Amino acid sequence: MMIKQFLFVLLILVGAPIVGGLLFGIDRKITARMQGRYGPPFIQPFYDFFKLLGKEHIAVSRMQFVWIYGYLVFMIASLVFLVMKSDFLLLVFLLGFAGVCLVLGGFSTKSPYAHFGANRELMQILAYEPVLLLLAIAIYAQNGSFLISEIFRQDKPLLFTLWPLFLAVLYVLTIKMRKSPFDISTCHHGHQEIVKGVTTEYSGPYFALYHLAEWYEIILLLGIISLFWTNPLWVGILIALAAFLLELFIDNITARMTVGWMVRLSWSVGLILGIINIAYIYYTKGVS
Amino acid sequence: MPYMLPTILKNLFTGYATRMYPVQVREPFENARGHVVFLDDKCTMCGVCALRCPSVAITTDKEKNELAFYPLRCIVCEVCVQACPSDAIELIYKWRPSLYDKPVELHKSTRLTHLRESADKAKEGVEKAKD
Amino acid sequence: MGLIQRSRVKSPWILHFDNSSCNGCDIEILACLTPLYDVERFGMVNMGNPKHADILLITGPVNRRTARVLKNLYEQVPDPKVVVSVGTCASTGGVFHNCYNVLGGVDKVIPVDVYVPGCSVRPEAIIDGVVMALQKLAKL
Amino acid sequence: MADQMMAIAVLLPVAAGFLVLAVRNYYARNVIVIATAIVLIANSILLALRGPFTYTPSGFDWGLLITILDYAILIFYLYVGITLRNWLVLIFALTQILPLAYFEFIMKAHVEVAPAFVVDHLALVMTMVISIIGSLICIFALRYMYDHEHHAGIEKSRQSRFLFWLVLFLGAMNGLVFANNLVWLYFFWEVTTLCSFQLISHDRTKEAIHNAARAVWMNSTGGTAFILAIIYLYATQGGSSALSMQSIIGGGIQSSIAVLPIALLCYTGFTKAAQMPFQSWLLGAMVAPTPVSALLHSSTMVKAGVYLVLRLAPVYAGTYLSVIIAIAGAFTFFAASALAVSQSTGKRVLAYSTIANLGLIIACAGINTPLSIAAAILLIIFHAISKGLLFLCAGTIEHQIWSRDIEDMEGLAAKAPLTTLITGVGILSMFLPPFGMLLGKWIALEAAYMVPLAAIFFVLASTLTIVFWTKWLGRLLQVLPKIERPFEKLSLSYSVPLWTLLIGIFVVGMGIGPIYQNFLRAATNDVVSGNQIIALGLNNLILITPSFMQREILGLFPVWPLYLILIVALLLPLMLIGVKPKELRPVYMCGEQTGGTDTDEWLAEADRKTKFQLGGFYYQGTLGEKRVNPWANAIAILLLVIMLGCGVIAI
Repeated sequence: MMIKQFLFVLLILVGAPIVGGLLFGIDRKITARMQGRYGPPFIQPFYDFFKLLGKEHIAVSRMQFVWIYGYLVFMIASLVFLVMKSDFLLLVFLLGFAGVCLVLGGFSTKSPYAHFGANRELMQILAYEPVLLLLAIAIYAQNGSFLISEIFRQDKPLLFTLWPLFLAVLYVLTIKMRKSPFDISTCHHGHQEIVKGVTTEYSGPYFALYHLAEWYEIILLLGIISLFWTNPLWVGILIALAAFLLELFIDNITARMTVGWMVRLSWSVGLILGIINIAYIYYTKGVS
Repeated sequence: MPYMLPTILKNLFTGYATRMYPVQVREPFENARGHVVFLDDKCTMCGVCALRCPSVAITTDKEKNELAFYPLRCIVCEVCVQACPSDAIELIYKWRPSLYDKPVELHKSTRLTHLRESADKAKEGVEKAKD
Repeated sequence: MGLIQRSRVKSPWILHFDNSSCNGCDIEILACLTPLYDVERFGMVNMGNPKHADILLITGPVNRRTARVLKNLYEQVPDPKVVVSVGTCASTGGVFHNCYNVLGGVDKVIPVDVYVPGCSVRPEAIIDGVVMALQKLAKL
Repeated sequence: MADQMMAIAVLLPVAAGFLVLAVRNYYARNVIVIATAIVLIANSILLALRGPFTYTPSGFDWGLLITILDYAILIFYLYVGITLRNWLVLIFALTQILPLAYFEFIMKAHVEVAPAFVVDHLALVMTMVISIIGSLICIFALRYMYDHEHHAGIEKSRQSRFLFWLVLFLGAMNGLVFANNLVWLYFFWEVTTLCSFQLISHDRTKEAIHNAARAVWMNSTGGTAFILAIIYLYATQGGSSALSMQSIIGGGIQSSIAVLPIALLCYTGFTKAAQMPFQSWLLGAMVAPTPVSALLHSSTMVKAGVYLVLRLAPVYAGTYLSVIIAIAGAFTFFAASALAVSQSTGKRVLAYSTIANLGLIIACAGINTPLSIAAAILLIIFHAISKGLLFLCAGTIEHQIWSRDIEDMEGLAAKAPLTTLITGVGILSMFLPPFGMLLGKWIALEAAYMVPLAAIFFVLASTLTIVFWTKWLGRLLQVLPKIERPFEKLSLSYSVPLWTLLIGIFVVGMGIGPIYQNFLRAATNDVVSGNQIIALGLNNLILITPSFMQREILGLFPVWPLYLILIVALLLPLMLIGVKPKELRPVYMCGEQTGGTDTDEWLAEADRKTKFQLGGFYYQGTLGEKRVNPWANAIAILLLVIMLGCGVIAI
């Protein structure tokens, strides 16, 4: 049993970046098509990744590498938590630590652009973290446990009761995928107003690590979304993929917004959705 | 924002506007400033082009019968083409291929050679006639 | 050709630097990114940051002020890197060659790998130039 | 044996304090303080190993002594009020003296409460926190005060006076947590207020005295409420059991009658724990030398307020009062976290963070399930360690750069890598997994299910917490590219407390499983179930071990894997990744940097060399004190009024 689970986790850990990279390739291709372009090949992210691995090591400070490793490892750890069906709240905290690592990586250089990016990334954490924590609380309210395995044990999908939070999580997904209108701290498109935001000072292999972490992150986020329909799981995965496609549309029809706008929107709409949702669960289930 | 939606949907389902360049090459337009070529058989090494060139891409040496053209200095302004009295410079509409180094094109005017040869012959003829 | 070499050819990221160009060539570089030419087909992305770039596309003649900046940027690009001078002015100084503050072509400051002639260069020529640069990059 | 240990915990600091006051030699004083610290630490550990007991001192009329000292302290406040012409201090001193006189002379309530001291598991936890962390702070203060006076150029040393109050504080706190008699508890309560007044006003600047006076009058309102609660309890219940803490929490009084005095006592706890709207005295206390702040914030003073609210938890369980306390605490957690974002002074950030975390603890007490009580106790311990460490770090930094401003700490990693490392760990331990504070927060969120509004405040506040800590740590880390950074040398008096607390964070964090099993579960049970000691006797203490607590705290929070992740993520890269000099590049400055990696200059307009200037963001416009304070205070006062109103209505 243990070995089987271990192998499964290992499989996910190896498979996640491959699928994540492909998803990013599809993202670039579809985005190109939406813009009337031909677009790069699907495996373009892997070309980028291996090219970056082969580049020279250059550094600005030693600490920034520590933090990028932290970002990667904490991202992988959160994915492991998801795969092992462990505690959802802890997963959110680990995800928060990953974000903090990225911010500190930006702060640990004396670069104005990285600083700007880091400050904005911090505001992004401020925008998405409450929604994820509210989701955790709502799951607790619904199932009486933060455990993801408990979600799998329920017959009734979470989406039926948690649909307001589902909308809020889509909002989080836009922020975490760094899609317009929230490609604020850094983004996947080449040239942007703050150079490359929080990743400005990363280059070569360390930038490749950042990409790797992003691939894990996309799988993690889609995994969280698929938790909304776990019985059967394939419906949840389809919902997650649909959400992914929706993000591509949102990305291409919106323009970048300001940080303040993002936080205000998140703290008003996102939180109100969350509060309504939790209030609804309390109304239907009652405080124990 | 949603008003962009019809546009991107249209783009998504009606194909792409991209011209697949290396495979699919469009012929250059009429009068496109591609690059200039020197017709050695028309050139008289008069030096007018070198005088008029704004970026000193052409130097001429009539004594040595040598016209040096620096392609990387040429701004394809067509001044030399218009200035050449003997239509020895032509504008090609296709762009000049990229280069790994900075070459110098050396031209020897065949017309000048002919002229000189014929002048020499004439000289010889005159001298023979003198003799 | 190893995996990394192959990836290098497939994923050239560009840093576009304008010395003191008339902006003709810059417009053409941006034209390459438009749907009509779409250089992202070749994995080319226009980066704003030398630390992420592989290829420097440099337009315009070097003047006394930009020479310093150009050198700084070049040093910040991690190896392997290639430099493409785009347009006549970047290659030799072109029509600006004897301006009071112009030093001349880019190769006065940093080594140049590929020269793309033209005034201004056509997008196709830029693509050709980058492809030539990639052939050089593959051998590095 | 128990009475000697008890006496050591309470009276040794007093004796040592007077000794320190008498000794004028710097080194002799150091020896005394260090010896006291070691004895206190050893004593607290022995006490903890010995387990709970009760004790009633005999052979001397201690009650009379305490009454006399009570009046002495209150008359001193009157004196302070008159000399400073601070009418608030005067008024609130009078509001304490008059009811106390009524209680003593008209009600003639010379009650002998037996046992006078009850040392249960919660008290043991508290005394360990107080003795160990407080002692370390005293050791830190030795060198700190020397540097402090040296830097300020003070001729006549007042260090011995400072150390006197500092050491006395520990004794008062120990007495406070042990006391079972409410009148005695009130006495210790007043002693801590007095100590804090003396310590805050130590520098004798106008600002220091003003802030100290504010601390006194705010705490005096709490003291007044305390006396009123005592009088009310005595009048309605009568007899000695009315004033025994154990009988109150054990359900010895009718809970319907108890609500008003309990609300008053909770109000007292709120003032001491500097909950909104009383936060200003704790912020004002920041003018004091840093060891004072460290002591006030981590192990003593504010923890007394939290202790009182937590101790009373079983009495108000299941009432509306409980819900209001939870919401008020959660609101403080939220508002103080938001205010901390806008602060640029290191110590003020720490102060707001303390207020916020105390709010969290009080909210946990208000949520009032076994789980949340466990969370509160865990948070008290972890907060004391982490905050003690951070304040000591702030002091160390202050004595290295002579500034408290976060902006001046920019790039501290280059100047003082060791201090930065310790501070960094301290900061991370405040808000990130796997450290203890997060463990507490995790349990608190789980428990917060009972009070949804509190849960929403928790969510917002814990996110804001991330923002201000990360911002601060980021300022410390910002450095220029460089290879060699030799560690700076720290004086032993600085480094011993710092390293001890740093190791403490990891030891307690990693060992939380066994510590919880052997120690904290019992403390939780002591709190939740009221007076077990009296009901069940000392030796056959039957602990209720709710199985769900054991499962959820120890089974699900994977402590070891999380530490493993931390090591893999940060520690290994920190040790293994090296950077060679030739790999260093200057940062991206649009190519306008002046050259090498060792300079932070760039060429601005007209080729003028200019240094980079990077400042932090403080969001003054949206989260500044001026903007938030009126709202936050209004809501907090409203919550307080509702809280006391609950008590009044319940009659």
